[in-house]
Amino acid sequence: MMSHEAFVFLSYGATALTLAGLLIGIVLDGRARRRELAELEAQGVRRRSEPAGEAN
Amino acid sequence: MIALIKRDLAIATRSGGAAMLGVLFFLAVVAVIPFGMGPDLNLLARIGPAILWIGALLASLLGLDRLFQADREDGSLDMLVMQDWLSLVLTLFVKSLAHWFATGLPLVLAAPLLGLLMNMSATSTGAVMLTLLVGTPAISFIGAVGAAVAVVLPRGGLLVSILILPLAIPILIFGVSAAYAAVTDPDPFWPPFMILSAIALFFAALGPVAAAAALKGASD
Amino acid sequence: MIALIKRDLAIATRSGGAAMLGVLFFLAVVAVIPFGMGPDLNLLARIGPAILWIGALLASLLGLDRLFQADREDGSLDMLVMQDWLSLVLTLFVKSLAHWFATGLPLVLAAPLLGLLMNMSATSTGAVMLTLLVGTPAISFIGAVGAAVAVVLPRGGLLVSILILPLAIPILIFGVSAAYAAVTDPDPFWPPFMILSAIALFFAALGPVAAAAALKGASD
Amino acid sequence: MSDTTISQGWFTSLANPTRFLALSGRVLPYLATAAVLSLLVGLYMSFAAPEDYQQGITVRIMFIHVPAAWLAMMCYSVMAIASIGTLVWRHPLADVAAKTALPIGAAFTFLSLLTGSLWGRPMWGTWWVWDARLTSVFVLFLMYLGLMALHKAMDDPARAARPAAVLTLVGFINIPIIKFSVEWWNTLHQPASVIRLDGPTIHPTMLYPLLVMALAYTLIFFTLHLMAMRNEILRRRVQTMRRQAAQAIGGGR
Amino acid sequence: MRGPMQAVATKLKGRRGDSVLFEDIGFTLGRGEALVITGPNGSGKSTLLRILAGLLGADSGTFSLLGDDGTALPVADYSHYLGHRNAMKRELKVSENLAFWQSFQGAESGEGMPIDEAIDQVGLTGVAHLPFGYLSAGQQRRIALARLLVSSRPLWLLDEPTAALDKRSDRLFADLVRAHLETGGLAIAATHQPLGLDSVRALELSGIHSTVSDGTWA
Amino acid sequence: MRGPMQAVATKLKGRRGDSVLFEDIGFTLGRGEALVITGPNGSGKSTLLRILAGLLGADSGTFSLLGDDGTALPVADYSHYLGHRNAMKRELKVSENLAFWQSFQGAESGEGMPIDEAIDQVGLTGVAHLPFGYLSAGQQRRIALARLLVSSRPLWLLDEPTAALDKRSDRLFADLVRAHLETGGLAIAATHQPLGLDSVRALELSGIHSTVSDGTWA
Ligand code: HEM
Ligand SMILES: Nc1ncnc2c1ncn2[C@@H]1O[C@H](COP(=O)(O)OP(=O)(O)OP(=O)(O)O)[C@@H](O)[C@H]1O
Ligand SMILES: Nc1ncnc2c1ncn2[C@@H]1O[C@H](COP(=O)(O)OP(=O)(O)OP(=O)(O)O)[C@@H](O)[C@H]1O
Ligand SMILES: [Mg+2]
Ligand SMILES: [Mg+2]
Repeated sequence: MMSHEAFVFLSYGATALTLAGLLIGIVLDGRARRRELAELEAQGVRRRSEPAGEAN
Repeated sequence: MIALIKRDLAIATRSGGAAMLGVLFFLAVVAVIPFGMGPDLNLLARIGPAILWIGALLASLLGLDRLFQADREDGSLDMLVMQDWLSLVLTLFVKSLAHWFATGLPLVLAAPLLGLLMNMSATSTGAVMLTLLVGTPAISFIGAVGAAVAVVLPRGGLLVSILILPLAIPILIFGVSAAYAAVTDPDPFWPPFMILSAIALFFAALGPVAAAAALKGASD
Repeated sequence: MIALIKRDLAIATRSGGAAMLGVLFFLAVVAVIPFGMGPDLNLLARIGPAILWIGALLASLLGLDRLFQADREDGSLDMLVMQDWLSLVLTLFVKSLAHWFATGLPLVLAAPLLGLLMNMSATSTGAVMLTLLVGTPAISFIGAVGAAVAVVLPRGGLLVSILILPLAIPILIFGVSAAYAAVTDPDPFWPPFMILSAIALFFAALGPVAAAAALKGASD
Repeated sequence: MSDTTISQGWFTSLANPTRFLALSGRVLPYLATAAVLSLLVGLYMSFAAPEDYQQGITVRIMFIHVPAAWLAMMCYSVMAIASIGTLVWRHPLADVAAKTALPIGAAFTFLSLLTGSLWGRPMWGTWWVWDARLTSVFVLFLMYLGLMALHKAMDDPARAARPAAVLTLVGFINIPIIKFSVEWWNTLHQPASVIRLDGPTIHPTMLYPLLVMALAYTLIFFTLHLMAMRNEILRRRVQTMRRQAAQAIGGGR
Repeated sequence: MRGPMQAVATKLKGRRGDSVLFEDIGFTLGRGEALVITGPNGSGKSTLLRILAGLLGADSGTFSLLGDDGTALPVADYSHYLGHRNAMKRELKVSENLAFWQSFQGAESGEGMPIDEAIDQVGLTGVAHLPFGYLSAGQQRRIALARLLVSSRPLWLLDEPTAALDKRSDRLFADLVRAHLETGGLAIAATHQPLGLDSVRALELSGIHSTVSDGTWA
Repeated sequence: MRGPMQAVATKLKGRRGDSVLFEDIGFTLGRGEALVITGPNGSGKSTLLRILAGLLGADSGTFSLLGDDGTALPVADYSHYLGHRNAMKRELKVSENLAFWQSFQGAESGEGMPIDEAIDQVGLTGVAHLPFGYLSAGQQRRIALARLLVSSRPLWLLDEPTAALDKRSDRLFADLVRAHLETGGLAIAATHQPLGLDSVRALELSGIHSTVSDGTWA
């Protein structure tokens, strides 16, 4: 039988892990998307709807 | 619309054998559960209604993913979706009904036989039949939503069931509790049965509309 | 042949991650049961193995009828059937295997989690896993025969369900009884398990050959 | 006439992903800072709170369990609203919002299940019971996963949007079930003591940390959601550019 | 045939994904007139027809049917759509298939032909009792054409109607369309082959799908 | 291209149900030769092709491929069959579809083209990564033709190969077949439209399916 502290610790730990995982996943995903976009632009593919000169 | 029911039923009987498959699966479920219970007849009789209901719910899932898939593949779905909003809802209502005739109704009719196998009393069996009669159409109606959502997927089968099962839980809860209430004395039969009927009516109204919304959006 | 496995798996995963779908489907089925049976943990532990097996059978049946139907509708089946006899048998073996990978295997792997939810003991869960590992391929293999017959009969799939489900029921029964024998003391585990394995081997040999015969005989 | 065109114009300007990217990029840093700060305060308060005479130290699980449960439900509600946006106004961002909320909602639901189990073990003596509240939350978890599978199954976001929206709305009936399950069926789980018509019945020493944690969770949710929405917009942009590039070369005509 | 005077399309713009296939398509079709849509593969003929039928949303622009008195009529009730696929069940007999569509689509705009007569008209007398799946490709397509006859609707939307037809059936098809136009019907067809109709209007889709409007993902 | 010298059919008789569709069909095709089968709908073109491919049994008669040394080669391994349907999965990418057929059919008779080159050849450069279901009808058919290129087999059996193709693609198809014949391949095609090939042999199925051999019901 675990002590009650262990349960508290486990729940806080698991929460931290899950939320951190979510955050990291989203950040990494964002990086990958930006990289893809940069690659495409490097290849000279341009968004046709892009008004001239607009940057984002 | 009568024509649509006739066509869907003709196809179901001619090619799917959906009715037969459902009943057989139902039978298999009922045959297997007692293994875990051992030969305790009283216990069997007690959990009988629950087993029948679970079996019926799972059996209804069998034909569900094909509800619109076949129509899509041969191009008929275009003609159905082309209709105006109201006719489309009506069409989907009718198609769900045909699905129920082909899969739900046979289960209701097979229930007495299975009740016998489960050592259930006559009242109990009757109650299960009555609740199934009201509850299985609700499954078909809400199932149509899942089928409509999955129509563009090549292998919708499992996904439809996953999407539908959580929604079917209220039907199961009140179906089973009404069936139990009919035999256990202090509990009244009518309140859960009325709720079940209300759910069935609600799903009969909601299902076709939601399915229509899904189909209108997803044609390609 | 590797290409065929890859393709069939790719199609299965494309439509939503077959493995995840299988597990989700199982979770959904298991979640539904307590609503019917009531939350009695002892009772749940006892019917656990049966539920897992029923879920596995259902999951297999849900995808099975499409095994060749999709290939036929887009014309790929012609190319498969055109092969010589031996290659065809091999092809069908591989297709059944791919079907098992996509639907059977995830269930086996998910079994421990579900055992936990159903309050099953570790032995019981292990036994179920083992029997599922042996039994689910058998369902895929014998199911392929049904799917083959269904695809060539222009208007009579009725035969199929009546043919296949009875053949699948022995798998279910021996699987479940072996799983129970592992936990209930007087019953020995091995005899039913050996029978199950024998059935599986037999079906693995018979299934592709019979399916090939059905397909060769009646292409249109 | 002019009135509607103006509001229409404002509405469509928000619908423009480029505009949205710019706007959200400005808001995000503040949001993230607020989230972190409130989380720190909340954590401090929840460990400073006195132990419960009945539950001992395990009562601290409440400060992360209850907000997770609330967020699980709130996230689904956000998705439901976004789905109405998809179905009724065909707002292009609504679909993005609904889709990207899914994994976040699933994570919070998972956390509420997990911390609940971890609390249940010392309190009730079991990890899991099939009681109405627990099961309905489990069903919520399944619906999140099912919707994720649906999105994964349809690679074309334009075609997944409406079906997913319909399903999200139909599944919304589960939320009141979760909320009121403790009152409709008598169960192990305690009934509401914070969000109820006649005001909270919980002691302030525990109420305040709980509320601050709830605020922190909400801010975390919006931060993550905004970030995920930006990612999704970029993902769709990349997909479109790929396809256009292919057609420009490939169609040849 | 009672029914609309005119089919009017204004400034239709269609897209798939994010590429615009055509823009600024407009035409007016009166009684007895036909429009033939041509263009290379992938130029958007099928897409345009599906938009006209209401199966896809147009990006902008409208298509409407106007009755004799100028009121708009629902396209869904007054038009037949024949796509690449035949909308028939392989398991059911030809007559069952046609009977179904007759009663399903036969509501609004007057009587259609009896089923046997329609089968005669497409030159397949005697196949009524065969399952649809037993017919050859061209025969299947001809039965799909017979569906247009068994319930009478003024506007026909046809997507490559003569695919798989032999030469004799091509002529037969031209006769059917001519008869339909003569009774005041309208027809819009996408095709790669000459349909054998004289005096039809033509719409050529060039297949330059490049412009993408703003406010979207790209 | 290594492969057979000759495709020889002798006294083929085909039937569907109880009606005999054709009788006494015989031909010999050498390297670089093509045969075009014509005839009205339902005359048995598809049936004949399916018999040649070994998908249906002939009522009597034989069809065989003879190697350079006169030995019989298995038709299944040395021929490509392209039916009315395209044999592609809508949900897989074009490149995945072709890669599958390349490795599935590529065993016996030598190298095929790389996939990208085959896609180029049918004029669809750049669609490789699109799901097959996204293509228009004609584009789909052209990808189905690309399958014949990615694995090299000497005999092509084509059932209405140009259905849904636009005019430019018709020419493109003719070029493909010509190139195939020039490298020593054989081709048998059923069609309603001129294929744009010169110097091909022709087989006309009359389509009078009336003769019924005795001993059956009709
Ligand atoms: C896996 C197990 C559990 C699940 C899924 C779960 C789920 C939930 C949900 C959905 C809520 C929000 C209810 C609302 O806002 O009305 C909630 C609140 C709460 N839960 Fe749990 N719970 C679990 C286990 C537990 C346990 C074991 C305890 C304590 C012994 C507990 C104590 C509480 C308390 C005190 C609240 C706050 C109620 C309020 O003030 O409104 N939960 N839980
Ligand atoms: N699966 C089948 N079962 C029974 N009869 C069939 C089947 N398929 C075709 N038939 C019959 O065989 C005859 C010849 O069909 P086939 O498909 O060979 O014609 P075809 O020359 O290819 O015609 P098309 O130009 O229309 O493609 C037709 O009369 C048809 O009804
Ligand atoms: N379901 C779909 N999803 C996405 N893109 C599609 C879809 N269907 C077609 N497209 C694309 O839209 C364009 C036009 O297709 P459409 O079917 O309208 O052409 P079409 O003119 O009918 O050609 P065909 O002569 O080959 O039938 C093509 O480039 C195709 O890739
Ligand atoms: Mg087209
Ligand atoms: Mg043919």
